[in-house]
Amino acid sequence: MTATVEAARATTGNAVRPVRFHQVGKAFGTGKKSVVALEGVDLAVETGEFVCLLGASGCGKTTLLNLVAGLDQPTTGRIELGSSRPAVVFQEAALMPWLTAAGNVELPLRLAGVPKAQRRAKAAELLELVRLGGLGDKRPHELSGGMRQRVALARALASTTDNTGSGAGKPSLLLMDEPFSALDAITRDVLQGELLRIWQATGTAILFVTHDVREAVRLGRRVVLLSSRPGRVVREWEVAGLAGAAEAAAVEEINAELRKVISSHAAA
Amino acid sequence: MTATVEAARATTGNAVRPVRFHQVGKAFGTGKKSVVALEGVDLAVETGEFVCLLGASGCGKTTLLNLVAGLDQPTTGRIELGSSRPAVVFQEAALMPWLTAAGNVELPLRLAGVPKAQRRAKAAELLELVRLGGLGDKRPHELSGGMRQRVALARALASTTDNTGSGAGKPSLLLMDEPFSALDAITRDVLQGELLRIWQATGTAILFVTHDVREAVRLGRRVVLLSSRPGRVVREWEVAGLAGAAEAAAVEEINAELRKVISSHAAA
Amino acid sequence: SRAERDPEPAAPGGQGPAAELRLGYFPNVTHAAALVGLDQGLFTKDLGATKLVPTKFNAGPEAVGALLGGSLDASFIGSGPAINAYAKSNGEAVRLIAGATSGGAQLVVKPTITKPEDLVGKTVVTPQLGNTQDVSLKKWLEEKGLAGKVKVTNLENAQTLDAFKQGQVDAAWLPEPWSSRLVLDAGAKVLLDEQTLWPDGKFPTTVLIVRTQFLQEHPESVRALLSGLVAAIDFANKDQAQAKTVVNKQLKELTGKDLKPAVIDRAFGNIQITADPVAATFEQLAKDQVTAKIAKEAPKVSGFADFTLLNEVLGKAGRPTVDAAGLDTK
Amino acid sequence: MPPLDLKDGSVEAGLDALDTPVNAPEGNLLRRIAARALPPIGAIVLGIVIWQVLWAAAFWPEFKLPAPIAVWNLIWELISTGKIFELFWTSVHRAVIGFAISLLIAVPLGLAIANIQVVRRGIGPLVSGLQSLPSVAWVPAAILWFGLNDSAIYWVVLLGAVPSIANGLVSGLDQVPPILPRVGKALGAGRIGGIRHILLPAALPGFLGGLKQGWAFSWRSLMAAELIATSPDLGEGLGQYLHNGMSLSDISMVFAGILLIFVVGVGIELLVFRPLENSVLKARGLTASAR
Amino acid sequence: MPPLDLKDGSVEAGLDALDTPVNAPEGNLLRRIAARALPPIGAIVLGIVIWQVLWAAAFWPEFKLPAPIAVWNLIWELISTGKIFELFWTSVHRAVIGFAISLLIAVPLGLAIANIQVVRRGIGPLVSGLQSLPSVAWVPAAILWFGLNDSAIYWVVLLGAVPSIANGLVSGLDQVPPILPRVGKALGAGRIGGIRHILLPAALPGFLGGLKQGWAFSWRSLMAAELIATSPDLGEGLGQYLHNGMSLSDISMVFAGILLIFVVGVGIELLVFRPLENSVLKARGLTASAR
Ligand SMILES: Nc1ncnc2c1ncn2[C@@H]1O[C@H](COP(=O)(O)OP(=O)(O)OP(=O)(O)O)[C@@H](O)[C@H]1O
Ligand SMILES: Nc1ncnc2c1ncn2[C@@H]1O[C@H](COP(=O)(O)OP(=O)(O)OP(=O)(O)O)[C@@H](O)[C@H]1O
Ligand SMILES: [Mg+2]
Ligand SMILES: [Mg+2]
Repeated sequence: MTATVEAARATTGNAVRPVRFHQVGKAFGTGKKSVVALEGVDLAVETGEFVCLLGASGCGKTTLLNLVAGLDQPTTGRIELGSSRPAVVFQEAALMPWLTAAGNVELPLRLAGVPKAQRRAKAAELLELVRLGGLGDKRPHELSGGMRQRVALARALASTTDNTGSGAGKPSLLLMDEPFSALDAITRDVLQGELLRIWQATGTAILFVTHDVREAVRLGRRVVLLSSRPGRVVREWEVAGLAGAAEAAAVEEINAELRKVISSHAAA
Repeated sequence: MTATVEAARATTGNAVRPVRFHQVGKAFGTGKKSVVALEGVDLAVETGEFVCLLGASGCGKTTLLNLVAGLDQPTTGRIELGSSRPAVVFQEAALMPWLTAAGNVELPLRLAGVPKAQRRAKAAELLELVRLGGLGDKRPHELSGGMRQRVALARALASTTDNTGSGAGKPSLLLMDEPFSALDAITRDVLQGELLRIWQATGTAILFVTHDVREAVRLGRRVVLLSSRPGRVVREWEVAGLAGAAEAAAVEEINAELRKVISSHAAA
Repeated sequence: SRAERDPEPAAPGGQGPAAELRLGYFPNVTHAAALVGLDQGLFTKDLGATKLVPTKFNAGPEAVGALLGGSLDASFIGSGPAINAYAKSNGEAVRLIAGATSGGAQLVVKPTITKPEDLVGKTVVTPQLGNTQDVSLKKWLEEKGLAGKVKVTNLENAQTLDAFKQGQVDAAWLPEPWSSRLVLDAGAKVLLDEQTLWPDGKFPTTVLIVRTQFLQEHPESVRALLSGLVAAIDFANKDQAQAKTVVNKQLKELTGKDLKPAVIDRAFGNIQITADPVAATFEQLAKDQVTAKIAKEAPKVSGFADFTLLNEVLGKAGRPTVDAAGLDTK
Repeated sequence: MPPLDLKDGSVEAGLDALDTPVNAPEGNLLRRIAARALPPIGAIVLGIVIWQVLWAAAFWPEFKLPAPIAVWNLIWELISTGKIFELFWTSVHRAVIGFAISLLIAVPLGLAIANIQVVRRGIGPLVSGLQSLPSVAWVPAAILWFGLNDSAIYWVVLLGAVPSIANGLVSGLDQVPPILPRVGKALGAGRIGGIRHILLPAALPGFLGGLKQGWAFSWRSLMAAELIATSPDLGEGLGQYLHNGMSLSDISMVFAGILLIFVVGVGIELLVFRPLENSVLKARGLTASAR
Repeated sequence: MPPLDLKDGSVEAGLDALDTPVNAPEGNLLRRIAARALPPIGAIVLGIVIWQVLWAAAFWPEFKLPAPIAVWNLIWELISTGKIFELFWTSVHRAVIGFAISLLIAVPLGLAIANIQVVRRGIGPLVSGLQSLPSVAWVPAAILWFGLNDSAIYWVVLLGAVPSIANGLVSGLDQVPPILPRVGKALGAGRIGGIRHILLPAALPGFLGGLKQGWAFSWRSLMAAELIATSPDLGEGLGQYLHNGMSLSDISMVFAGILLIFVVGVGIELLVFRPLENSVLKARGLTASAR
């Protein structure tokens, strides 16, 4: 079997990459009814890099993140994971319904054995960060869609803070699956800013799925475009530090390419 | 008790309005822990009108739609519902996990007693419309987030077609809660176009929640802005037929107002 | 193949009086001797330091299980289950040491039935598969050539009464006090008294058995128990009226309900309270199991009885000893 | 859910009034208890009335359907002699202990069956097979193996309750949306942490149903086990009382026994399972009132 | 889930090869059946080996633990005389009929309890109380009311199974995410349509667990009911066979009876509930393998 995940340090050259895909493929099901979600994907995220993943709906972005997070196994190819356990923001909020908002944010800290007082403080701080201060004692079913998404975001941020134990010394990695899709423009702006701040402050690498080309260009240092059925890397753009007209041009170009990819699929 | 819902024809003046709010308020819970989601909301949707609802995350948009759909009762005020049963696209896809995609789309038709062959054809057609042709036999858990959202959209469209029986003669109404949030730009464009086409063809009134000001201005004839905690109607804009610079200006203005509303809330 | 393991070697000569003696009995008229002995404190009188733990059972098989499982030392029990206990443990686990009641079983029928032939096609009830009455009925039917022509049903006594009242059952072969209850409460007639089938009208209804190991280890305690039994039997036979009152009082205490005076009178009239287990009948009882098609071969009962202690006690009390009729040798 | 019980209040009364809705006072505990207790009491009273009417109509002879008053007299006798406490205490404390032990055995068993494929295939069907064995079947073996003591009784109870609780847990675990354990894994939950913090709480609503069934099984098994024997060591429980009624062919006593057992069943449901269930469902927004 | 069973194949072999993954042939039915059947058989064989060893070690006297071969001889005799079919048929057909009737009664009852607040409060606790009544408690009343026939047996079975199934359904319904009935309502489902098309299918995974428990209850109640009476009119079922063994103090026969009842339990689980459960869970992506 060629599909393996190496959790050991992957040293290609002499850089420790948080994650590297070697011709990774993923199919669901077997036989006639199988769906090939990803095929021959080569992708690497450098330490501290902010990579945005774009692609049509259903092209395999979530599948790719799941592979990185170790929640699924590739059917072909190989994934080298150099980072400590990646933190994940899932596409659905997927909050634990029996825990309050604060309890959900505390959960990864509890699993890591952080003492109670510290956990509390951290959770309160993170809820404040996602603009949910004072709502820590609400249950998931009492929150609006966007609020839930923000709690999930805070929870993922809480789980990145584990840089002790087995994760010590390894680069950290944050996987985010459309984390801002249910947020209004203003909240989104604020959180984008926070995310960039956290990224710069901690040096964590981020793999960020979005549908908003503008957001991808604004946040990412690199934008990766996936094709549909099967998902493959079509093209990449370096977009670090673009602003004003250059940014607009990049958005324009990526949009055009996206359109091309999607329509070619629709035609096929 | 002043909170009532009149499902009878509400004839104010001589126009039959699909829905009209009279000083509607909605609070969750009782006593100290109660949350006031909506307060003193006056809002009417005219027959065949396309109204977009904007507001910060957690301001009460979903609550408002639930009230219109009759899934919740207002705590104060009065709602006049002049339309036949409104069709709803929920914020979560909320597909029935035991039904295939096609089965989900067929469900409202089945509940309305449409014969099998007709149901099949209609479901296939609607799935084609949301660009999911050929995926009708997939189960919800085999679909990506965006695909699920599109199935939910198709399902809601299927449920609008009931214009017989008790709904006969009444204006129809479509409630949509961020239906395109999980879609890539291109698919979203296509579906926005389709939605406008359906709207024009059927003359159904639409109440459309979105976070994307651009989308609101593009689709809506009127844009309504809700404030947060409690949700009240802050301002309305007529945006029918705007294009080019006028459209950009409207977007700019609404964005500024939204920012003001949200920051004033944050300050409070 | 099974490892050989000797049954625990019993210390010859015993180990002195036991710390406690766990005695099983049923709240039933046929256990009158046990009820009287318990009520009057006759068993404890001679037991001395040995603590008596009376344990109430509802059915024979459970008492047999408790004896075989070693959580009961002695028990009053019907003769059928007693034979089963001996046979199923390959003649190891238990010994028959005394009788308690003899007689007291009748075939009662609907008034419309007047002769055995009338039973053809009818439903006849016995209390339990393989118990004394069940075997007796089946053997009797066999002898009358009625086997297979009569529906034999096993039903708990209490429910037999109800079913008989309802007319769902046409006849029943029951021990006391149930035959009396059917006669007095439900208008049944006696077609046959089992006494007429046995020589001298004697057959064992309730007997006392003891765990072999207990008997070997604590003969003093068993002797004390037996002297209590003999005293209880004396008590019951000397003053029947008093005995009836005592039995009824015990029944009330144990089950929350007593019997009607008429029922207890009639029941007492049909039983004999005696220490003689009528050992001579056991060979026949075992053979009857085959006739009744309960067993394929007759259970071996030789070596079952051990009346040494009983006869010692009876002798001391100046009463006639009982005859083992060869049942005490293998 | 019935619409919130609001007092009439004009909206113009001021916006502040809306911040804390003018609701029926929450503190009216009496009323809430009444709302809880009245319906079952009403149902019971109705039942007794029907019974009395049927009896008075002499539709059936008395030995088929006893008079309510006769049954009540029996129960009253038990109460006035204080015997009822012995009956309740003997049975209930045994059932609780048996249930607690069953829980300790069944939870690891259920977790293993639900999570380990080989165990599920190998042991799973056997556990269901065990569950289908009537308690009385174990009585002879229990007496032989354990003797006439509480161990035998607990053995019978365990064999009744463990498979049921384990199966209930498996069914609860099977319904956990797979995304939750995945999230747990992504948040760094190990094998044990995942079970403790994700799987068990997630399975709780389904598991509670299983617990209820498990309790019913253990209680019923206990009733069967109590028929074995009564001795000073064992004490007399409800099962024995019922059996006495049965062996005396005394329908009033049978009814009294059934009623007492029934009362315990209803009591445990109202005092233990109902509040537990309500709080679990409410915390997750699963209350029927949400519908 | 173990990683998909792929044959080694170089990725360079061409992209077309990937479109239909080179999997272990699905048609290998034999292997899949073996994978299903082996673990339980293995567990059973292990159990028998332990039994034989315990027996051979003469750890207990033979009347406490019968020889496996003695029990097998009894079973073999039943098989060779064909009597086993009578036993199975009598019991299983009664259980199936009783279960089916219970289902018809329990489903509306469960729906009413779960959906109507007054019924939940009034009847709910009583149903749980009924569930805690041992089946034997009903035997005297059943004979009195129905007589010595199948009706009495079905009555006992119903009283055992109905509350259990109803409670299982309630617990399944309580776990339905409230969004689903809301969606149903928004899609135009009425009272009946909502139950038929939304509530019942949504509650199915939880309900299946309840059904399993209900089956166990009805089967066990049947075994208790069959003890009522042995009579040619009623036919002899497994319960009677077991009871006869107990009456005769024949531990081998008791073991044979237990084994036969156990076999039926395992069989029903493997042939009915397991496939049902698997298909329901799989269709909803709730398989344990998804974890
Ligand atoms: N468990 C599964 N079983 C079968 N097919 C699946 C499964 N999960 C995903 N797929 C299929 O894999 C493809 C990719 O799905 P994925 O969720 O990765 O898309 P995505 O890029 O995240 O889309 P979106 O932007 O809509 O979330 C889709 O065609 C989907 O139908
Ligand atoms: N069932 C509930 N119980 C208690 N509070 C609730 C409940 N449902 C909603 N709320 C509260 O009501 C407010 C409005 O919620 P709503 O879901 O309407 O927001 P929204 O405008 O749809 O937000 P978003 O854009 O994030 O979806 C929020 O503060 C939320 O916490
Ligand atoms: Mg996705
Ligand atoms: Mg919302």
